[in-house]
Amino acid sequence: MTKKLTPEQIQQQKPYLAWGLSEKEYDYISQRLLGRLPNYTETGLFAVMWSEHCSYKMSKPVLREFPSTGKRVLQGPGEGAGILDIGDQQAVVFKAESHNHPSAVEPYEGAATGVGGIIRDIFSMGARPIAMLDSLHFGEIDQPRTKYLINEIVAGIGGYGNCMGIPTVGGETTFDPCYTGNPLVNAMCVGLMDQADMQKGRAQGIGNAVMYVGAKTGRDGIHGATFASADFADDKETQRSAVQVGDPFMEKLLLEACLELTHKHQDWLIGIQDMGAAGLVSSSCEMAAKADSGMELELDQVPQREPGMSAYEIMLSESQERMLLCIKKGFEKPVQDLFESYGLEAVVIGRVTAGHQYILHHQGNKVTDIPVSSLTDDVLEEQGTEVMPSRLQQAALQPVWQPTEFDFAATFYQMLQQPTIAAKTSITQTYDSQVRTNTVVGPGSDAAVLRIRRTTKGLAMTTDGNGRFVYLNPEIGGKLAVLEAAANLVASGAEPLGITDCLNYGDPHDPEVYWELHQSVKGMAAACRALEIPVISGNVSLYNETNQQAIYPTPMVGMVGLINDIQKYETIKLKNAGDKLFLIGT
Amino acid sequence: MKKVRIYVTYKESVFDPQGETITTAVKSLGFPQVKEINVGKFFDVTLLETADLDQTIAAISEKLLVNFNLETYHYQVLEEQK
Amino acid sequence: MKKVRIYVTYKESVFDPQGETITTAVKSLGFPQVKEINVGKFFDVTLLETADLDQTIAAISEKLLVNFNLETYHYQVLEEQK
Amino acid sequence: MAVVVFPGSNCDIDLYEALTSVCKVEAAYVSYQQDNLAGFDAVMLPGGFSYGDYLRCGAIARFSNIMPAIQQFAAQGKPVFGTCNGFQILTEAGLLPGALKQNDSLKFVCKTVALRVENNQTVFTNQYQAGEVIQLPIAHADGSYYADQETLAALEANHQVVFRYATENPNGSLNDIAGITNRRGNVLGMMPHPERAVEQLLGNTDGLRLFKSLLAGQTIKEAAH
Ligand SMILES: Nc1ncnc2c1ncn2[C@@H]1O[C@H](COP(=O)(O)OP(=O)(O)O)[C@@H](O)[C@H]1O
Repeated sequence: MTKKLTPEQIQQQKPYLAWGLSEKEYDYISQRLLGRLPNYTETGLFAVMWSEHCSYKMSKPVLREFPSTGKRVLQGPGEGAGILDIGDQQAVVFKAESHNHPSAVEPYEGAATGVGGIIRDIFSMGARPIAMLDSLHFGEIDQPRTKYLINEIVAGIGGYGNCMGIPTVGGETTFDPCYTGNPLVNAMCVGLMDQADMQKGRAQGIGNAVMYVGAKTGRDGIHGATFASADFADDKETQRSAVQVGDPFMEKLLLEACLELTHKHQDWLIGIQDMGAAGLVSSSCEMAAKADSGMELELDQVPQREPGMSAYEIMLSESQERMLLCIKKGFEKPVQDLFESYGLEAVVIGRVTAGHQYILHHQGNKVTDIPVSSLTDDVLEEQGTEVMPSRLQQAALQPVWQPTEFDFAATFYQMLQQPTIAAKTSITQTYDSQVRTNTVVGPGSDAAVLRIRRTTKGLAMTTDGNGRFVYLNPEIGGKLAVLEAAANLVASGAEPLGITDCLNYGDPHDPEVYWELHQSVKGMAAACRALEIPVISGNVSLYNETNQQAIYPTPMVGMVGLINDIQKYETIKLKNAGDKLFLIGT
Repeated sequence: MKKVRIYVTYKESVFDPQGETITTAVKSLGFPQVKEINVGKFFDVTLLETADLDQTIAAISEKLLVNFNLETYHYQVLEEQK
Repeated sequence: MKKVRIYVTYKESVFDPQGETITTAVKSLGFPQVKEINVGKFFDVTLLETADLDQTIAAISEKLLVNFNLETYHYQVLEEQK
Repeated sequence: MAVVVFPGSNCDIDLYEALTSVCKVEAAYVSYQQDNLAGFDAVMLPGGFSYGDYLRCGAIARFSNIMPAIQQFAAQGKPVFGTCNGFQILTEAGLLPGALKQNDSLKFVCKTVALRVENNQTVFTNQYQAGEVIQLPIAHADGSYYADQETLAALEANHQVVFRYATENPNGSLNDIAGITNRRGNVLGMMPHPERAVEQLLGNTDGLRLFKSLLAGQTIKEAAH
């Protein structure tokens, strides 16, 4: 383990640069936010909380373009997942999440833990997850590495979802060389709930308990610092591994226990949030920030899988299948008993405090004492510079290409042979698409359709995106992504209600990439406004590059629609010989 | 012919939910003396005698049998066969 | 403490699809010298010293770790620990 | 009817709803921790991944508190039914012979397959025609039935093979076996999911008659309505 540097050594040696914090940010933190030099643990917390992944410091200005309100919106972006009113005191909850980088490194576990993470986001809102969808983009299928990635990623998604008993009902799969070194693995989860069960990720009420539930904390997934990147370059040589391993069995228990808590014991519970990226630090400080509370944690109480973990490691670990709860003082024991009955550990690790400080104790030392908001709200937003890609500037000067020779039949057969267009049965058959017996239309149609038990209603859902269109014209491509999803829902008999998205792009510091991001979001937002479909949740994945070559800008749209009379759903199949075909639209 | 047994296990720091679940099950079946159970797999490779046995085994392991993100391996020549 | 390694394999008469798939894959990766690969799993059991080690290991194996419809096992004491 | 819930069961609700919403039968979830099945007319073991399928599917679940009660229930000749993971648990517990191995494809497979009803003289199949071919969904990674030759011969001789894959064998199971009973015929285990095929809305009702067969035995109380 790295010997801890003193605050002064940190200032001089600047290890934070390697952790992703810029000098400007470090100076701003020490001079403006703290008025002193941050210590080792604090610097680590800032580095991870101020990363793009946690703070959205570069994408936030762009995301503001999305409309996120509407008469059905009960919860917009900002919580674990968005929530929409579907009538009858019920609500649909959904969100999508990318796990591109972990899946590129370790495809099975990367994809599996991506699924696990998005499922926790859904049940942390108080909803029962009812369906999974995915959006996968790979390199050309003839590469052995790509075949391996496909097999492992698909197995990871199925392995986790199947074991959880959540049907994977739809998705999309495309193949293009731009994704060879950087496959995209986006997963979306949809949940259903009674509106009365709605939860938030907040910690408030002085003296209330902060409780940790689920798997023990290990050294998995800790960002760059303690595991030098050299470890990844030559994994063979090391006995250590920072790869997170998913345990869907543990998550199934966690799911049932958390739903019992949120549905039957609301009087015990103040707030609940999953420990996702940046684990304990992000979940705890976000819960405190949202309620404007202070928080004090005793890290020695955190269940640990490995001996000798530092405060930094405990806070930044991304071990899976963990949740953080805020429990009303006096109800710690019944909560413990409830989780125990599922074979799970629930431990008080701290309290909500007066004031606004975020204080951590470890082995008798106060290792962190900073304002909560300095980790969450005070992040310096970064305005990207934008330049239209030179390829598009040049293309604009070219005369428009006009196809001259047509052989419709040959073109048709060639298209059908494209892996992107060919049937995906070999993938979808490895997913349990029917468990919980609500799947009216599974994989293979325009959208998946699920009935809502004990109502006459149904939900339709789809994921769509087309990186190539966006690459050719980001704004129109963005519009098309939304329109395709909406068309898929309408063609299934549903009224589109709302979308979630995953924005997969290259390095945002590249002005051309930032322009693509901005233009495509503009296009998506315009389509959303035109169709009156709010964006209620989403996720941004930047730095999708190999050897400085970015992927196509690939926004994925996940859309959910409502079918009022489930008997009136539609499928893609041609029904009868002699039926007429109509082409609608232009 | 040679027979080589290649042992593949998780690296030490990798979380092994299966091992943990089995350990709990064994203890609760009335074996409190058991402290820990770790699970691994092995591959018995029967192959023609070669000069570069070590390299061959290393190559097979690294190319196919072992996932170095999570796993590590060692091997042992089992027996001499005719 | 003792550490015992319990090896579990399919009985010979049981078809092992994984072994066959791996054998084919290894050959096609350019290792024609490989004749056959069989797959098994092992359990490293760390337990307190007991007089009846053999019975304990047999009991754990027969109760839980091995399914005698398909599998067979043997074991080996790995090392003496303090 | 009792629907037993093990840690990691996930088709419990499917069975429960098939019984209560569709067949209008009284049913209750019974936790694996309980040790009593008094008052129940039939016991159902659902699909899923008990204990995460760790070690072997069903291997850990069979030590649950509830298992002795299930053994006893079966010994009394009352109907015990296991689908998918339920079947795996029943074989691990020795209530049914043989074992379920990993699919030959090494992959999880979810699709609808054709099954032939080989024996319609059981409490579970009396509403089917002998030799009838029905369609039922499967969803499993370890459904390849295996038993030694002697056991197989006995199963065949005693007409314990109740369902057989009719057109394609999706997992490599011996004799294309999809479902078997015990010698006495009151314990049925099968990999396919009849509970997923009981409603026209979901596209298939071929599983419905399995539950109706149990009801036809008159031993099962209809729910009070
Ligand atoms: N990775 C996947 N996971 C689940 N379902 C998928 C996946 N890829 C494709 N599908 C399903 O296959 C069908 C066809 O998909 P796709 O070729 O992307 O069609 P479309 O362009 O109409 O969305 C859809 O029903 C989709 O849900």
